[in-house]
Amino acid sequence: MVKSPSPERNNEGFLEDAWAWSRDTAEEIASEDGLELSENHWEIIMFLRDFYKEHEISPPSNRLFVKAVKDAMGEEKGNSIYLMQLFPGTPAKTACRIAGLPRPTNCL
Amino acid sequence: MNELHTLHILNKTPDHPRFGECLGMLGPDDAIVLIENGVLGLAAAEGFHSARVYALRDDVAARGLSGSTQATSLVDYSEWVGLTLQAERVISW
Amino acid sequence: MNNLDPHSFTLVITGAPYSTQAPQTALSFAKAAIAAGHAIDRVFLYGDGIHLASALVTPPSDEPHWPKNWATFLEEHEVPGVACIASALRRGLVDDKEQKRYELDASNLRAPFTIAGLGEWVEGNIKSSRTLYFHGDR
Amino acid sequence: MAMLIIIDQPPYGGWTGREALDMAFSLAAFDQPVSLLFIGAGVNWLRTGQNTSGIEQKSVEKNLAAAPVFGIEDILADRISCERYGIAPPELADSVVLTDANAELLAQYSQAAFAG
Repeated sequence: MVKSPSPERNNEGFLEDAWAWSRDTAEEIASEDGLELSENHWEIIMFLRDFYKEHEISPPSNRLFVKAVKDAMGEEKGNSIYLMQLFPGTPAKTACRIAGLPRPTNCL
Repeated sequence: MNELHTLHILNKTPDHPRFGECLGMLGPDDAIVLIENGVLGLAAAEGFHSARVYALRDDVAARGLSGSTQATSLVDYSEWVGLTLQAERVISW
Repeated sequence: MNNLDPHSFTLVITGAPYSTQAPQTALSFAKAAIAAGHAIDRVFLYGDGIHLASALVTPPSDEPHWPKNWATFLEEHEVPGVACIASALRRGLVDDKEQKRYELDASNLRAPFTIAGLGEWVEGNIKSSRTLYFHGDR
Repeated sequence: MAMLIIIDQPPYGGWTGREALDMAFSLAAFDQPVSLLFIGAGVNWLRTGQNTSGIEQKSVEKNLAAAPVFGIEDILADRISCERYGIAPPELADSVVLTDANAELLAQYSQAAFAG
Protein backbone atom coordinates (compact mmCIF):
# COMPACT_ATOMS: atom_id res chain seq x y z
CA MET A 1 0.00 0.00 0.00
CA VAL A 2 1.34 3.42 -0.91
CA LYS A 3 1.09 5.98 1.86
CA SER A 4 -0.06 9.45 0.87
CA PRO A 5 2.33 12.26 1.89
CA SER A 6 1.94 13.49 5.50
CA PRO A 7 -0.38 16.50 5.76
CA GLU A 8 1.03 19.90 6.72
CA ARG A 9 1.54 20.59 10.43
CA ASN A 10 2.47 23.65 12.49
CA ASN A 11 5.44 24.16 14.82
CA GLU A 12 3.63 22.42 17.69
CA GLY A 13 2.74 19.43 15.55
CA PHE A 14 -0.95 20.26 15.03
CA LEU A 15 -2.51 19.67 11.62
CA GLU A 16 -3.25 22.81 9.60
CA ASP A 17 -6.36 21.15 8.12
CA ALA A 18 -8.42 18.85 10.34
CA TRP A 19 -9.95 17.17 7.27
CA ALA A 20 -6.54 16.13 5.89
CA TRP A 21 -6.30 13.67 8.81
CA SER A 22 -6.14 9.90 8.41
CA ARG A 23 -5.47 6.97 10.72
CA ASP A 24 -1.91 6.88 9.36
CA THR A 25 -1.46 10.52 10.39
CA ALA A 26 -2.67 9.72 13.89
CA GLU A 27 -0.19 6.88 14.22
CA GLU A 28 2.63 9.05 12.94
CA ILE A 29 1.87 11.87 15.42
CA ALA A 30 1.41 9.41 18.29
CA SER A 31 4.75 7.75 17.61
CA GLU A 32 6.45 11.13 17.99
CA ASP A 33 5.01 11.17 21.52
CA GLY A 34 6.25 7.59 22.01
CA LEU A 35 2.70 6.25 21.97
CA GLU A 36 1.41 3.14 20.30
CA LEU A 37 -2.29 3.51 19.69
CA SER A 38 -4.53 0.86 21.29
CA GLU A 39 -8.30 0.34 20.93
CA ASN A 40 -8.72 2.56 24.03
CA HIS A 41 -6.85 5.39 22.31
CA TRP A 42 -8.86 5.01 19.12
CA GLU A 43 -12.13 5.19 21.02
CA ILE A 44 -11.20 8.62 22.42
CA ILE A 45 -9.67 9.84 19.14
CA MET A 46 -12.80 8.99 17.17
CA PHE A 47 -14.97 10.52 19.90
CA LEU A 48 -13.00 13.78 19.63
CA ARG A 49 -13.33 13.84 15.86
CA ASP A 50 -17.09 13.24 16.12
CA PHE A 51 -17.35 15.97 18.77
CA TYR A 52 -15.50 18.40 16.52
CA LYS A 53 -17.77 17.57 13.60
CA GLU A 54 -20.90 17.97 15.70
CA HIS A 55 -19.92 21.17 17.56
CA GLU A 56 -17.26 22.75 15.32
CA ILE A 57 -15.06 23.23 18.39
CA SER A 58 -12.77 20.93 20.33
CA PRO A 59 -13.25 20.90 24.10
CA PRO A 60 -11.59 24.23 25.04
CA SER A 61 -9.85 22.97 28.18
CA ASN A 62 -8.67 19.78 29.80
CA ARG A 63 -11.50 19.87 32.34
CA LEU A 64 -14.09 20.25 29.60
CA PHE A 65 -12.43 17.45 27.64
CA VAL A 66 -12.90 15.18 30.66
CA LYS A 67 -16.51 16.37 31.05
CA ALA A 68 -17.29 15.67 27.39
CA VAL A 69 -15.84 12.14 27.59
CA LYS A 70 -17.76 11.55 30.81
CA ASP A 71 -20.98 12.77 29.19
CA ALA A 72 -20.50 10.32 26.30
CA MET A 73 -18.90 7.29 27.98
CA GLY A 74 -19.45 7.60 31.73
CA GLU A 75 -17.18 7.97 34.78
CA GLU A 76 -14.97 4.99 34.00
CA LYS A 77 -13.42 6.72 31.00
CA GLY A 78 -14.46 10.29 31.68
CA ASN A 79 -11.88 10.87 34.40
CA SER A 80 -8.57 12.64 34.23
CA ILE A 81 -6.45 9.71 35.46
CA TYR A 82 -7.67 7.41 32.69
CA LEU A 83 -7.21 10.06 30.02
CA MET A 84 -3.81 11.06 31.40
CA GLN A 85 -2.64 7.44 31.13
CA LEU A 86 -3.74 7.29 27.50
CA PHE A 87 -2.55 10.76 26.52
CA PRO A 88 0.34 11.89 28.74
CA GLY A 89 1.12 15.56 29.32
CA THR A 90 -2.00 17.67 28.91
CA PRO A 91 -4.48 15.01 27.73
CA ALA A 92 -6.72 17.43 25.78
CA LYS A 93 -3.73 18.86 23.92
CA THR A 94 -2.08 15.51 23.18
CA ALA A 95 -5.36 13.88 22.14
CA CYS A 96 -6.40 16.82 19.93
CA ARG A 97 -3.03 16.74 18.20
CA ILE A 98 -3.29 13.02 17.47
CA ALA A 99 -6.94 13.42 16.39
CA GLY A 100 -5.91 16.13 13.93
CA LEU A 101 -7.92 18.91 15.61
CA PRO A 102 -6.75 22.54 15.72
CA ARG A 103 -4.30 23.78 18.30
CA PRO A 104 -6.25 25.04 21.35
CA THR A 105 -5.90 28.78 21.98
CA ASN A 106 -4.78 28.10 25.58
CA CYS A 107 -7.80 30.09 26.55
CA LEU A 108 -8.50 28.24 29.77
CA MET B 1 -31.82 53.52 53.46
CA ASN B 2 -33.86 50.71 51.94
CA GLU B 3 -32.40 47.41 50.93
CA LEU B 4 -30.73 47.53 47.54
CA HIS B 5 -31.27 44.35 45.54
CA THR B 6 -29.64 45.04 42.20
CA LEU B 7 -27.58 48.00 41.12
CA HIS B 8 -27.96 48.52 37.37
CA ILE B 9 -25.11 50.38 35.71
CA LEU B 10 -26.39 51.78 32.44
CA ASN B 11 -24.09 53.39 29.87
CA LYS B 12 -26.26 53.12 26.72
CA THR B 13 -28.45 55.81 25.13
CA PRO B 14 -32.23 55.40 25.36
CA ASP B 15 -32.18 54.32 21.68
CA HIS B 16 -30.03 51.29 22.45
CA PRO B 17 -31.93 48.01 22.89
CA ARG B 18 -30.11 47.36 26.13
CA PHE B 19 -31.63 50.49 27.69
CA GLY B 20 -35.07 48.87 27.32
CA GLU B 21 -33.81 45.49 28.50
CA CYS B 22 -32.49 47.15 31.62
CA LEU B 23 -35.84 48.81 32.36
CA GLY B 24 -37.56 45.45 31.77
CA MET B 25 -35.48 43.75 34.46
CA LEU B 26 -35.72 46.56 37.00
CA GLY B 27 -37.18 45.57 40.38
CA PRO B 28 -38.84 47.84 42.98
CA ASP B 29 -35.86 47.64 45.34
CA ASP B 30 -33.29 48.24 42.63
CA ALA B 31 -31.28 51.34 41.75
CA ILE B 32 -29.78 52.62 38.51
CA VAL B 33 -26.55 54.48 38.01
CA LEU B 34 -26.50 56.30 34.68
CA ILE B 35 -22.98 56.70 33.36
CA GLU B 36 -21.41 57.77 30.05
CA ASN B 37 -24.10 57.96 27.34
CA GLY B 38 -26.64 56.52 29.75
CA VAL B 39 -27.06 59.98 31.29
CA LEU B 40 -28.84 61.01 28.06
CA GLY B 41 -31.78 59.11 29.56
CA LEU B 42 -32.27 62.19 31.75
CA ALA B 43 -32.64 64.44 28.71
CA ALA B 44 -35.07 62.02 27.06
CA ALA B 45 -37.11 62.05 30.30
CA GLU B 46 -37.20 58.27 30.48
CA GLY B 47 -39.42 56.76 33.18
CA PHE B 48 -37.45 54.56 35.55
CA HIS B 49 -40.46 53.10 37.41
CA SER B 50 -39.93 53.25 41.13
CA ALA B 51 -36.20 52.63 41.01
CA ARG B 52 -33.85 55.09 42.59
CA VAL B 53 -31.87 56.88 39.91
CA TYR B 54 -28.32 58.09 40.26
CA ALA B 55 -26.20 59.70 37.56
CA LEU B 56 -22.45 60.15 37.39
CA ARG B 57 -21.79 63.87 37.90
CA ASP B 58 -18.84 64.14 35.46
CA ASP B 59 -20.79 62.49 32.62
CA VAL B 60 -23.85 64.66 33.27
CA ALA B 61 -21.78 67.85 33.29
CA ALA B 62 -19.83 66.87 30.17
CA ARG B 63 -23.06 66.53 28.23
CA GLY B 64 -24.49 69.82 29.44
CA LEU B 65 -27.27 68.12 31.40
CA SER B 66 -26.70 69.52 34.88
CA GLY B 67 -30.00 71.40 34.58
CA SER B 68 -32.18 68.34 33.92
CA THR B 69 -31.49 66.32 37.03
CA GLN B 70 -34.34 67.24 39.44
CA ALA B 71 -35.34 63.73 40.55
CA THR B 72 -31.86 62.35 40.16
CA SER B 73 -29.06 62.14 42.68
CA LEU B 74 -25.74 63.08 41.20
CA VAL B 75 -22.88 60.90 42.43
CA ASP B 76 -19.13 61.04 42.10
CA TYR B 77 -16.91 57.98 41.51
CA SER B 78 -16.41 57.42 45.21
CA GLU B 79 -20.17 57.37 45.92
CA TRP B 80 -20.61 55.01 42.98
CA VAL B 81 -18.03 52.64 44.51
CA GLY B 82 -20.07 52.73 47.73
CA LEU B 83 -23.29 51.90 45.88
CA THR B 84 -21.74 48.83 44.23
CA LEU B 85 -20.93 47.48 47.70
CA GLN B 86 -24.41 48.18 49.13
CA ALA B 87 -26.16 46.19 46.43
CA GLU B 88 -26.64 42.43 46.54
CA ARG B 89 -25.59 42.24 42.90
CA VAL B 90 -24.38 44.63 40.24
CA ILE B 91 -25.09 44.37 36.54
CA SER B 92 -23.42 46.49 33.86
CA TRP B 93 -25.67 46.89 30.82
CA MET C 1 -22.27 44.05 52.85
CA ASN C 2 -20.74 46.90 54.81
CA ASN C 3 -19.13 49.31 52.40
CA LEU C 4 -16.86 50.72 55.09
CA ASP C 5 -14.89 47.49 55.47
CA PRO C 6 -12.15 47.01 52.89
CA HIS C 7 -13.28 45.07 49.86
CA SER C 8 -11.68 43.91 46.67
CA PHE C 9 -12.78 44.47 43.10
CA THR C 10 -12.12 42.68 39.85
CA LEU C 11 -12.60 45.07 36.95
CA VAL C 12 -13.39 43.73 33.48
CA ILE C 13 -12.92 46.16 30.59
CA THR C 14 -14.52 45.18 27.28
CA GLY C 15 -14.57 48.56 25.53
CA ALA C 16 -11.52 49.76 23.56
CA PRO C 17 -9.79 53.05 24.29
CA TYR C 18 -10.68 55.87 21.87
CA SER C 19 -13.70 53.95 20.57
CA THR C 20 -15.44 53.90 23.92
CA GLN C 21 -15.31 55.63 27.30
CA ALA C 22 -14.92 52.30 29.11
CA PRO C 23 -11.16 52.33 29.97
CA GLN C 24 -11.38 55.87 31.29
CA THR C 25 -14.50 55.30 33.40
CA ALA C 26 -12.88 52.14 34.75
CA LEU C 27 -9.71 54.02 35.72
CA SER C 28 -11.67 56.69 37.61
CA PHE C 29 -13.62 53.93 39.36
CA ALA C 30 -10.40 52.09 40.25
CA LYS C 31 -8.77 55.21 41.67
CA ALA C 32 -11.87 56.01 43.75
CA ALA C 33 -11.99 52.44 45.07
CA ILE C 34 -8.36 52.59 46.18
CA ALA C 35 -8.83 56.03 47.69
CA ALA C 36 -11.68 54.57 49.78
CA GLY C 37 -9.32 51.91 51.14
CA HIS C 38 -10.47 49.04 48.92
CA ALA C 39 -8.25 46.86 46.75
CA ILE C 40 -8.30 46.09 43.05
CA ASP C 41 -7.65 42.36 42.86
CA ARG C 42 -7.00 42.43 39.11
CA VAL C 43 -8.05 44.06 35.86
CA PHE C 44 -9.13 41.73 33.08
CA LEU C 45 -9.28 42.94 29.47
CA TYR C 46 -11.75 41.09 27.29
CA GLY C 47 -13.04 41.47 23.73
CA ASP C 48 -12.17 44.89 22.30
CA GLY C 49 -10.90 45.89 25.74
CA ILE C 50 -7.58 44.17 24.97
CA HIS C 51 -6.54 47.17 22.82
CA LEU C 52 -5.82 48.97 26.09
CA ALA C 53 -2.75 46.74 26.50
CA SER C 54 -1.21 47.59 23.14
CA ALA C 55 2.25 49.14 23.25
CA LEU C 56 1.60 50.77 19.86
CA VAL C 57 -1.35 53.01 20.72
CA THR C 58 -0.25 56.58 20.00
CA PRO C 59 -2.81 59.31 20.66
CA PRO C 60 -2.08 62.97 19.85
CA SER C 61 0.11 64.55 22.54
CA ASP C 62 -2.68 66.79 23.86
CA GLU C 63 -5.04 63.86 24.55
CA PRO C 64 -4.86 61.48 27.53
CA HIS C 65 -2.84 58.33 26.89
CA TRP C 66 -5.15 55.72 28.38
CA PRO C 67 -2.86 52.69 27.87
CA LYS C 68 0.00 54.58 29.52
CA ASN C 69 -2.20 55.96 32.31
CA TRP C 70 -3.50 52.48 33.03
CA ALA C 71 0.00 50.97 32.98
CA THR C 72 1.17 53.60 35.47
CA PHE C 73 -1.78 52.90 37.75
CA LEU C 74 -1.19 49.14 37.64
CA GLU C 75 2.49 49.54 38.49
CA GLU C 76 1.89 52.05 41.24
CA HIS C 77 -0.66 49.86 43.02
CA GLU C 78 0.81 46.48 42.02
CA VAL C 79 -2.43 45.40 40.39
CA PRO C 80 -2.19 42.59 37.81
CA GLY C 81 -3.54 43.59 34.40
CA VAL C 82 -4.41 40.60 32.25
CA ALA C 83 -5.55 40.51 28.62
CA CYS C 84 -7.58 37.48 27.52
CA ILE C 85 -5.42 35.40 25.22
CA ALA C 86 -8.20 34.39 22.80
CA SER C 87 -9.45 38.00 22.46
CA ALA C 88 -5.86 39.25 22.12
CA LEU C 89 -4.66 36.81 19.46
CA ARG C 90 -7.70 37.42 17.24
CA ARG C 91 -7.15 41.18 17.42
CA GLY C 92 -3.39 41.20 16.92
CA LEU C 93 -2.09 41.68 20.46
CA VAL C 94 0.78 39.30 21.35
CA ASP C 95 3.56 39.01 23.90
CA ASP C 96 7.02 37.54 23.21
CA LYS C 97 5.88 34.03 24.06
CA GLU C 98 2.94 34.05 21.64
CA GLN C 99 5.10 35.73 19.01
CA LYS C 100 7.43 32.76 19.19
CA ARG C 101 4.64 30.20 19.35
CA TYR C 102 2.90 31.54 16.25
CA GLU C 103 6.13 32.56 14.49
CA LEU C 104 5.08 36.21 14.15
CA ASP C 105 7.24 39.19 13.16
CA ALA C 106 6.71 41.26 16.28
CA SER C 107 5.11 41.49 19.69
CA ASN C 108 3.21 44.51 21.01
CA LEU C 109 2.12 43.95 24.60
CA ARG C 110 2.64 46.91 26.92
CA ALA C 111 4.21 46.18 30.33
CA PRO C 112 3.01 45.45 32.99
CA PHE C 113 0.06 43.83 31.21
CA THR C 114 0.22 40.07 30.71
CA ILE C 115 -1.69 37.68 28.47
CA ALA C 116 -3.57 34.74 30.00
CA GLY C 117 -6.76 32.73 29.77
CA LEU C 118 -10.30 33.31 31.00
CA GLY C 119 -9.34 31.31 34.09
CA GLU C 120 -7.92 34.60 35.41
CA TRP C 121 -11.36 36.14 35.13
CA VAL C 122 -13.02 33.16 36.85
CA GLU C 123 -10.50 33.36 39.69
CA GLY C 124 -11.00 37.11 40.11
CA ASN C 125 -14.73 36.53 40.16
CA ILE C 126 -14.43 34.01 42.98
CA LYS C 127 -11.93 35.97 45.06
CA SER C 128 -13.30 39.52 44.81
CA SER C 129 -16.22 41.02 46.68
CA ARG C 130 -17.44 42.56 43.42
CA THR C 131 -16.71 42.15 39.72
CA LEU C 132 -17.51 45.25 37.69
CA TYR C 133 -17.81 45.37 33.90
CA PHE C 134 -16.97 48.37 31.74
CA HIS C 135 -18.50 47.92 28.31
CA GLY C 136 -18.58 49.98 25.15
CA ASP C 137 -21.77 51.79 24.22
CA ARG C 138 -22.63 49.97 20.96
CA MET D 1 -26.05 30.71 43.41
CA ALA D 2 -25.20 30.59 39.74
CA MET D 3 -23.93 33.27 37.45
CA LEU D 4 -26.11 34.39 34.55
CA ILE D 5 -24.38 35.19 31.27
CA ILE D 6 -26.65 37.27 29.02
CA ILE D 7 -26.51 37.33 25.22
CA ASP D 8 -28.55 40.09 23.57
CA GLN D 9 -26.67 40.34 20.29
CA PRO D 10 -27.53 38.27 17.25
CA PRO D 11 -24.98 35.78 15.93
CA TYR D 12 -22.55 36.28 13.02
CA GLY D 13 -22.77 40.09 12.69
CA GLY D 14 -20.55 40.47 15.74
CA TRP D 15 -18.29 38.52 18.08
CA THR D 16 -19.71 39.52 21.46
CA GLY D 17 -22.07 36.56 21.68
CA ARG D 18 -19.28 34.08 20.98
CA GLU D 19 -17.18 35.72 23.65
CA ALA D 20 -20.11 35.41 26.06
CA LEU D 21 -20.30 31.68 25.29
CA ASP D 22 -16.57 31.35 26.00
CA MET D 23 -17.14 33.00 29.40
CA ALA D 24 -19.85 30.47 30.18
CA PHE D 25 -17.62 27.59 29.05
CA SER D 26 -14.78 28.76 31.24
CA LEU D 27 -17.00 29.02 34.32
CA ALA D 28 -18.13 25.45 33.59
CA ALA D 29 -14.49 24.37 33.22
CA PHE D 30 -13.89 25.51 36.81
CA ASP D 31 -17.11 23.92 38.06
CA GLN D 32 -18.76 27.27 38.72
CA PRO D 33 -22.54 27.11 38.23
CA VAL D 34 -23.62 29.12 35.19
CA SER D 35 -26.70 29.63 33.02
CA LEU D 36 -27.24 31.48 29.75
CA LEU D 37 -30.03 33.93 28.99
CA PHE D 38 -30.89 34.93 25.42
CA ILE D 39 -32.83 38.17 25.15
CA GLY D 40 -33.61 40.77 22.47
CA ALA D 41 -31.97 40.03 19.13
CA GLY D 42 -29.84 37.45 20.96
CA VAL D 43 -32.68 34.92 20.64
CA ASN D 44 -31.69 34.52 16.98
CA TRP D 45 -28.94 32.25 18.30
CA LEU D 46 -31.67 29.71 18.97
CA ARG D 47 -33.09 29.37 15.48
CA THR D 48 -32.60 25.90 13.98
CA GLY D 49 -31.22 25.08 10.54
CA GLN D 50 -28.38 27.61 10.51
CA ASN D 51 -26.13 27.00 7.51
CA THR D 52 -22.98 29.06 7.84
CA SER D 53 -20.84 27.57 5.07
CA GLY D 54 -21.34 30.65 2.89
CA ILE D 55 -20.05 33.11 5.48
CA GLU D 56 -17.15 30.97 6.72
CA GLN D 57 -18.06 31.18 10.36
CA LYS D 58 -18.59 28.38 12.84
CA SER D 59 -22.24 27.58 13.46
CA VAL D 60 -23.35 28.99 16.82
CA GLU D 61 -26.17 26.45 16.72
CA LYS D 62 -23.58 23.66 16.84
CA ASN D 63 -21.31 25.49 19.30
CA LEU D 64 -24.19 26.14 21.68
CA ALA D 65 -25.23 22.47 21.56
CA ALA D 66 -22.01 21.71 23.47
CA ALA D 67 -23.20 23.80 26.44
CA PRO D 68 -25.17 21.03 28.19
CA VAL D 69 -22.27 18.61 27.62
CA PHE D 70 -19.92 20.98 29.44
CA GLY D 71 -22.32 21.32 32.38
CA ILE D 72 -23.95 24.69 31.72
CA GLU D 73 -27.07 24.50 33.88
CA ASP D 74 -29.88 26.25 32.00
CA ILE D 75 -30.27 27.83 28.58
CA LEU D 76 -33.03 30.40 28.93
CA ALA D 77 -34.82 32.36 26.22
CA ASP D 78 -36.90 35.47 26.89
CA ARG D 79 -40.48 34.74 25.83
CA ILE D 80 -41.34 38.18 24.45
CA SER D 81 -38.09 38.39 22.45
CA CYS D 82 -38.81 34.97 20.90
CA GLU D 83 -42.29 36.14 19.89
CA ARG D 84 -40.85 39.31 18.40
CA TYR D 85 -38.42 37.39 16.19
CA GLY D 86 -40.90 34.65 15.29
CA ILE D 87 -39.09 31.87 17.10
CA ALA D 88 -41.75 29.41 18.16
CA PRO D 89 -41.19 26.84 20.90
CA PRO D 90 -41.14 23.78 18.54
CA GLU D 91 -38.15 25.37 16.85
CA LEU D 92 -36.25 25.62 20.12
CA ALA D 93 -33.92 22.80 21.12
CA ASP D 94 -35.06 20.60 24.01
CA SER D 95 -32.43 22.13 26.24
CA VAL D 96 -33.84 25.67 25.86
CA VAL D 97 -36.35 26.90 28.45
CA LEU D 98 -38.71 29.84 27.78
CA THR D 99 -38.73 32.41 30.56
CA ASP D 100 -39.68 36.00 31.32
CA ALA D 101 -36.63 38.19 31.72
CA ASN D 102 -37.53 40.31 34.73
CA ALA D 103 -36.37 41.26 38.21
CA GLU D 104 -37.56 37.95 39.69
CA LEU D 105 -35.39 36.02 37.23
CA LEU D 106 -32.36 38.19 37.96
CA ALA D 107 -32.87 37.65 41.71
CA GLN D 108 -32.19 33.94 41.25
CA TYR D 109 -28.58 34.59 40.29
CA SER D 110 -25.65 35.84 42.32
CA GLN D 111 -24.22 37.74 39.36
CA ALA D 112 -25.21 38.64 35.82
CA ALA D 113 -22.92 39.78 33.02
CA PHE D 114 -22.64 40.55 29.33
CA ALA D 115 -19.46 39.89 27.36
CA GLY D 116 -19.42 43.41 25.95
